Amino acid sequence: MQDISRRKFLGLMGSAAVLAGLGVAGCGGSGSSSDSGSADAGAGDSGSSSLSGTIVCSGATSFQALVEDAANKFMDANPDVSISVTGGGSGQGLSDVKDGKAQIGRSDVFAEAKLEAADVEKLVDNQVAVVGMGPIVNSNVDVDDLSTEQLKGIFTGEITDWSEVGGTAGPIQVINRKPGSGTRATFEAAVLQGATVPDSWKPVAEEDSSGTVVEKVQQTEGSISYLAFSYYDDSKFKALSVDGVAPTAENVESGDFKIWAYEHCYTPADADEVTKAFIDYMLSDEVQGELVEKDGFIPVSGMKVQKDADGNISNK
Amino acid sequence: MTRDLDAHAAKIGKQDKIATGILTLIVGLVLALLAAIVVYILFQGLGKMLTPGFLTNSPLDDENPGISFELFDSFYMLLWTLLFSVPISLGAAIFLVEYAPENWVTAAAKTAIETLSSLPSIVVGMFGSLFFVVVCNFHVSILSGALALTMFNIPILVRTIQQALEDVPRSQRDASLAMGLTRWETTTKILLPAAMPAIVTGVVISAGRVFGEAAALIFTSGSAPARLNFASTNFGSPTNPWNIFRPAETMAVHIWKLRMEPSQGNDVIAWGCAAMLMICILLFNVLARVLGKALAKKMTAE
Amino acid sequence: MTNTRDIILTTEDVTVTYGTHEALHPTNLTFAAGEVTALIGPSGCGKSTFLRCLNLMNREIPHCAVGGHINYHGHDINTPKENLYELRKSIGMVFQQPTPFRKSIRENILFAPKRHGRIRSKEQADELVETSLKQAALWDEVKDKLDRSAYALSGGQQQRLCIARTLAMKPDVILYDEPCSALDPLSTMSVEETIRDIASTGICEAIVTHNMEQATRVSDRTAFFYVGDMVETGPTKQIFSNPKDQKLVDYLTGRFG
Amino acid sequence: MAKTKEEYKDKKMMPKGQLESVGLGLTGACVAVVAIVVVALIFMVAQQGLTTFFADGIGFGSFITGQNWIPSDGRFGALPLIVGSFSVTLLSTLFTLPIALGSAIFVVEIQPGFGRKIFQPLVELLVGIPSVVYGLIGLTVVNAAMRSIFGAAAGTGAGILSGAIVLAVMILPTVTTLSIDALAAVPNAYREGSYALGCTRWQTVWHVVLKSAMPSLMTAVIMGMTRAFGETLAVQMVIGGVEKSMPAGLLDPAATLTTALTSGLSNATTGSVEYHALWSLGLILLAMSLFFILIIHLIGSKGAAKHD
Repeated sequence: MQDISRRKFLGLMGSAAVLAGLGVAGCGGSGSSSDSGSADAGAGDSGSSSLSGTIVCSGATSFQALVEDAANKFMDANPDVSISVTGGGSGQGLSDVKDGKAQIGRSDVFAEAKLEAADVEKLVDNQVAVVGMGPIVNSNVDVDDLSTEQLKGIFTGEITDWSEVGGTAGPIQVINRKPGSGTRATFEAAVLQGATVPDSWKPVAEEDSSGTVVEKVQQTEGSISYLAFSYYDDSKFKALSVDGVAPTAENVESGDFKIWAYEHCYTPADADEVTKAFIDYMLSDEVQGELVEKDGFIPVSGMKVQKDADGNISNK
Repeated sequence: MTRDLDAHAAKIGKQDKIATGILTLIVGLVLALLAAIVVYILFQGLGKMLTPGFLTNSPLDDENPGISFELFDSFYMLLWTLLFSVPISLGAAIFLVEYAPENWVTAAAKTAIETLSSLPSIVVGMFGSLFFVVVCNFHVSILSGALALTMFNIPILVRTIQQALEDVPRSQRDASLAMGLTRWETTTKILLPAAMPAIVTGVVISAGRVFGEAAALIFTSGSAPARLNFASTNFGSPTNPWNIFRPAETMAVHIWKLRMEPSQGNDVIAWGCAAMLMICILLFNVLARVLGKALAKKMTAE
Repeated sequence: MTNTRDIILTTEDVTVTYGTHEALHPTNLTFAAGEVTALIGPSGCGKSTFLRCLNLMNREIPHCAVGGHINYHGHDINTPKENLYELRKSIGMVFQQPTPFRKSIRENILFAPKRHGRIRSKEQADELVETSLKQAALWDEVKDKLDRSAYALSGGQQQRLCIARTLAMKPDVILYDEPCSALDPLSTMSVEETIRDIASTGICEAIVTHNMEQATRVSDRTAFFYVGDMVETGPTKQIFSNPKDQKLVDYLTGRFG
Repeated sequence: MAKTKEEYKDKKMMPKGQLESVGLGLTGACVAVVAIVVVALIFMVAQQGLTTFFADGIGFGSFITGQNWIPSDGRFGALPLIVGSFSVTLLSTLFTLPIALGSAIFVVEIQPGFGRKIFQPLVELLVGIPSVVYGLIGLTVVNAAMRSIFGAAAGTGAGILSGAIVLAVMILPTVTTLSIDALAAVPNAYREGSYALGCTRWQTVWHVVLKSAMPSLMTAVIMGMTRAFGETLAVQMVIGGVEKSMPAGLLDPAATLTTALTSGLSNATTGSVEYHALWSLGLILLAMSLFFILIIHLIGSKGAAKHD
């Protein structure tokens, strides 16, 4: 109750600002809000013996389901905690946690790729899972394996026909993801290896989401795209192996399959009790051992290789 | 000469017939298109919609996810939107019809409302995501969403109410003013009751439009199903359904969201949701007309 | 019907301008208690405009300015300070179209008195409804259906209801703006009778009409308007039997109108 | 002055003048709230959108005329998006216009009873169908149709043509309803005059009714275009979303200002150049809405001048 009345107060302040026309001036000053996060206010509701509070977790949609599942279990165990898991994309997640609008910001890319170095320093990177991703094609395409070089050719527009990579002749319909997407960033980092895409070439579609990618690949003759393992579905499309390595969790863990990324849960350096507890839970065996694999991700603990923010891979 | 005239008469007569034929065909096409759209949606989604549990199960249910939270959120969001937009629109419309002095203030107000009516809903959503969510500090919440929808709804409502008020005969207004009554009394006691059927119809039809809006909501009220606990009594908790400071996902946003995440069975749920949305909107339209007619009847038979 | 009666309203050089167009040139007229004054003339001559000055209804029209003095009980009401609402309680108006509100007959009568805070008891309300309707000669026709919608009445009855509604405000002036032009001859007769009856109670009345017979039937004095000018005024009998101005002669003989 | 004043000592009621001020205040406040929110919106969009040009150092000219929208490379050329928006808008208007106008003529001139009572309410139902549902249908029906008609040339079926077709259906009710109103507003005397001269119905419609309704018809079209220009999710689902370079043909996947906004906002972090550039797109959308309003006003005043 305390929480809502405080917010109501803020709300009234906001409305008053609108009425006075001050809201206009107010927004001009600063783009970010200075809210300290509602968890503190919520935590004051009851005693400090058991966990209570509110966590807002926004950001990347690619592992939203995983976090939701974990959050539901966590809330079942801690009835006074409420976690609201919202989407918005990696950019939004990082902005929200940076601006204090969320306690956890999900991202499928390193924060270094999107935020200023000064802002990154204020955040803690919690890598909660690894996601492997690989090329997928329409079920009618009679190619089962592509080399990294061939993928590079296809995704830069140099290779345009399936006959050039050993399949039956027919145009290659490239379905890409939006430039800002973490999946695309990961895929391009591993496949293009620094090669630039000429301005003159473009794919037949740039999709916002894995959902539309699945649909388009399934429906479009001769299409190719890429997708996280968690979305793999043999009934809808065909997953390719790369350089002869099959897209499996084991191959990612061993470092043989190169296209993968961390799923990050960024928290502020001074995160509150509840948030820390939830992150600990995310990294516990209960989540890592069960949920992560169930949802199609790879536990970080099993990885034999690691990646840094610049994309350099090293053995653990 | 006469023959030419006859030929001409025959020609224009034929022209008239052909034109009528083409026009009839066009109208037939439009009706067929409408029927096709409605039938297609129902064909794709009705089966899922009528599956037991679809309308009552939580979207987070593992076995048989439903849309109960989305259904609730859609109506709850609509409720708040109407609570905000109806009084404001009513006031603005009354001002414009009854008080508006002919000066730059009125002109500016009219332009403002017109601007609002032509704004793309994504721009309203963007503005909301900065203004309501950040500047007013309402967070991504039902409140922010309802306020964004209010901006979207106000111009539609103002125009409807303005029209309804203007359609009340001028003489009613004069008669009341001539008895020494204020414009305020005239409007609230004479004009509004007389315009009520048209206003109610307008409000319900606008509700249908609000109900289906998604673009303005994605960045203001969120696009993830909230975990709702209908037994919750803590109104500050994000799981409390009545808490307007919690994020929410309406049916329209849910459809958009489901297309984005390719989990098994999502497309079927999306179509089920679309069918439900469609039926709600059909009901709104029917309700609008029935209510309007009933009110008008009640008033004249009083 | 001579000058012994109390003068209630006098206009001194009253003008009406819409924007820059002067629709009514300076007009001087007096209205006395218990008298009916008819304002006649071809359409668009300014007679309705003039009538609407008398209870300041022209103030409701944008860009309409009224000049000159309007003396009501010897006090100039054409000033910005004048309390419109008080004034209109005493100077009632009946319009061309019958304009009952979408309410019951009783509520139509009581609507304004209630809003002016004049109704303090049910008995008083009932009495006011009865006396007003009786004065408007409508009581016998509607006394059993006071709670029915006013729209169930005939056109003539509706117009008399509007008169009753005005009477319920206890005005001492009633202005009629072509009250019969939307009515059939029988209804017209009953409304005219009502107007005469009301005059006999000492109320001052003014009626705009383009029906010259009506003017002769109901009025004591007549004023003739032509293209924004009040051309001639005098006792009704004199105006119709012995017109002086050529324009009035032409009008009366049907040359135009 | 009022002799009745003593008779009825007024009950405790708010003086009329004061009551009127209350009414004026209350309703005026509503208008003021709306106006302030609109001003705030314009201010905020402009402030955020102009940052791109003033603080982030991107030239307005190169923003508008740049042919590549690749935010990840720091390349912000909005021309492909502007071209995308205009092509779907114009194309959909082109598709809708004959159908809307034909229906309106039928409703007003041929079968007014059926038209007003049955046809118009049914068409207005189309307005109520949510844009995501249109998108869903577009995705399954229109895109598939494109693929089966044009084969590999259509790619996934997503493209400008698909977007325009979906939009055409979406703006059909707006344009139809407004056209009906426009035609119905033509005084009957005009028609009777034409019939009296022995003209057929078609001649009357073509030479008399359409001509005198022209300003209102143009307004109807502009209103439809406004809606098409601002439509977001339905288009996003069917147009392909390729923002990086100029569309080369009707079957080419493309993006519009609105679709680039929706997909970009979730990936951009607040305060970044990309974020500001997206607001600049919002600013262009805002400017276009204002421009459409201006045109409607110009048509209105021109029409009025003609009638004087």
